[in-house]
Amino acid sequence: MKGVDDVEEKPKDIIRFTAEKLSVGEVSQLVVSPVCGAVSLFVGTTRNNFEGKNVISLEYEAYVPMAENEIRKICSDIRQKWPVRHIAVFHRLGLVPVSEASTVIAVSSAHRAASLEAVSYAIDSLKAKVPIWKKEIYEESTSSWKRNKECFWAAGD
Amino acid sequence: MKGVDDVEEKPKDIIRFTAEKLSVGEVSQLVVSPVCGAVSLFVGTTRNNFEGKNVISLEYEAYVPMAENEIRKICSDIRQKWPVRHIAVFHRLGLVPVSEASTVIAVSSAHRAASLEAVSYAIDSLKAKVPIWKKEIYEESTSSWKRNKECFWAAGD
Amino acid sequence: MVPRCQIEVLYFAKSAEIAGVRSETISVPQEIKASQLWKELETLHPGLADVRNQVIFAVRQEYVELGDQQLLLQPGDEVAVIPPISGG
Amino acid sequence: MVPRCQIEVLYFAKSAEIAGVRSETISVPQEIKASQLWKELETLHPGLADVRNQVIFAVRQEYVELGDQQLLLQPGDEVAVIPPISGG
Repeated sequence: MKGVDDVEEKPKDIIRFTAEKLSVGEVSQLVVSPVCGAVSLFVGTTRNNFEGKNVISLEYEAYVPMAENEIRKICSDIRQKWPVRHIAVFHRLGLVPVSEASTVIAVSSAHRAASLEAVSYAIDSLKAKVPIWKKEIYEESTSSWKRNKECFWAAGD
Repeated sequence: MKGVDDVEEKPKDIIRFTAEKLSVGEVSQLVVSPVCGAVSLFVGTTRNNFEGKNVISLEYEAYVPMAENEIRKICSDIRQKWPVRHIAVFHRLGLVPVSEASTVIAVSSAHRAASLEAVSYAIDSLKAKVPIWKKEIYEESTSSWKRNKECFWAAGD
Repeated sequence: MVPRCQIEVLYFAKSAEIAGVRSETISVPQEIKASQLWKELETLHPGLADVRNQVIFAVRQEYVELGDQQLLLQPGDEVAVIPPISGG
Repeated sequence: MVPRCQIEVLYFAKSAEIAGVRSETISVPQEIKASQLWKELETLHPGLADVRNQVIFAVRQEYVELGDQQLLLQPGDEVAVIPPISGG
């Protein structure tokens, strides 16, 4: 952790879909950089309720290769807009129990405004454009495929 | 992690000053709630440079009881402005090596906009109002007390 | 007659439940409007009519609405049926 | 004559380096302007004059600028000298 003589690392976009439990600490650590003073993160977690129904768990699926491409585009948009260093976007697939993370987004930057705004933009864009689907599983043993209000082709329905 | 029959936890403000290394994962975990879908975090880390000088480490001190009070006021302001659940503000004291966290702020909320905006407000306010001081220690064995540009009484100097 | 080719159709989420398959290979004209391609899928899986107004295609991983746009398909191209997304 | 009382003065960061102490107990008038209290501290630690324009007080943990504001001090009150902050 000397920093002083470090070869300056190239900006990295780290995109991962996994059935494993997500670790906020690990994703944060992936974007830390000695030339940065700020890491901003967003963690999406499973809620236990939707419109009064008790949610037992969520199940996620994705069109993985396209989802990775769409996230790569979002990373590229972010780099056009803000001077950020590293970007990590993790999304869990399969069953996600209540209170566990479905997504972790982390961005590092020299100064805080860039990473704070970039993280906000990243989760907004992910919800609007990345082909991932969530099915809520309710206590009453029913289930429902959800849609983000940000989904760009079905928002008005 | 059932969520369904959980007694709904009261909103918590968790404020801590410590000489220990901060864990982003642990602070995140402290604010997770089964009724929330979002956790937003900001991590302040030690940069290895300032105006061309190589920074070896930082040393932090605080007027701890007042700093805790000021953070409590910020938490209260946040709750006036946004519907958030739990708020955690951790700040490390003493020596902080390059790339390690000096502060971790985490906020949970049912929907993401509230916690994203609250975290941004929290770090802005912390930098403007909370009596904490950072001394940068440079490679050349000099050092300098820093001031935040947000510091409300000395911004113009 | 427009020459035909074989493409791979992928179904996700609700569309996969309705179609009863997650992927299938079908033969379609190489030049075809997106809306016409959708009609071919409805012929194979009539239940898809229910979600017509909610879905979009991804052709070679790029979004294409189910409208008048002319698709130029190559053998082996991947076309996905994309119900409203809900990641995050 | 205004009655006097003993208060606890705390110094932080650069002001602690200049004063050479982190806290001290001093005797001051119970009613005193903030600017006058600062002069008392400068008498004790002349080097503090260098940072006069950069500091603020915290009286019983509330910020008070070094101006005309009248302070009403009680024995044992805590007054801190607060250089520009730099947390975060």
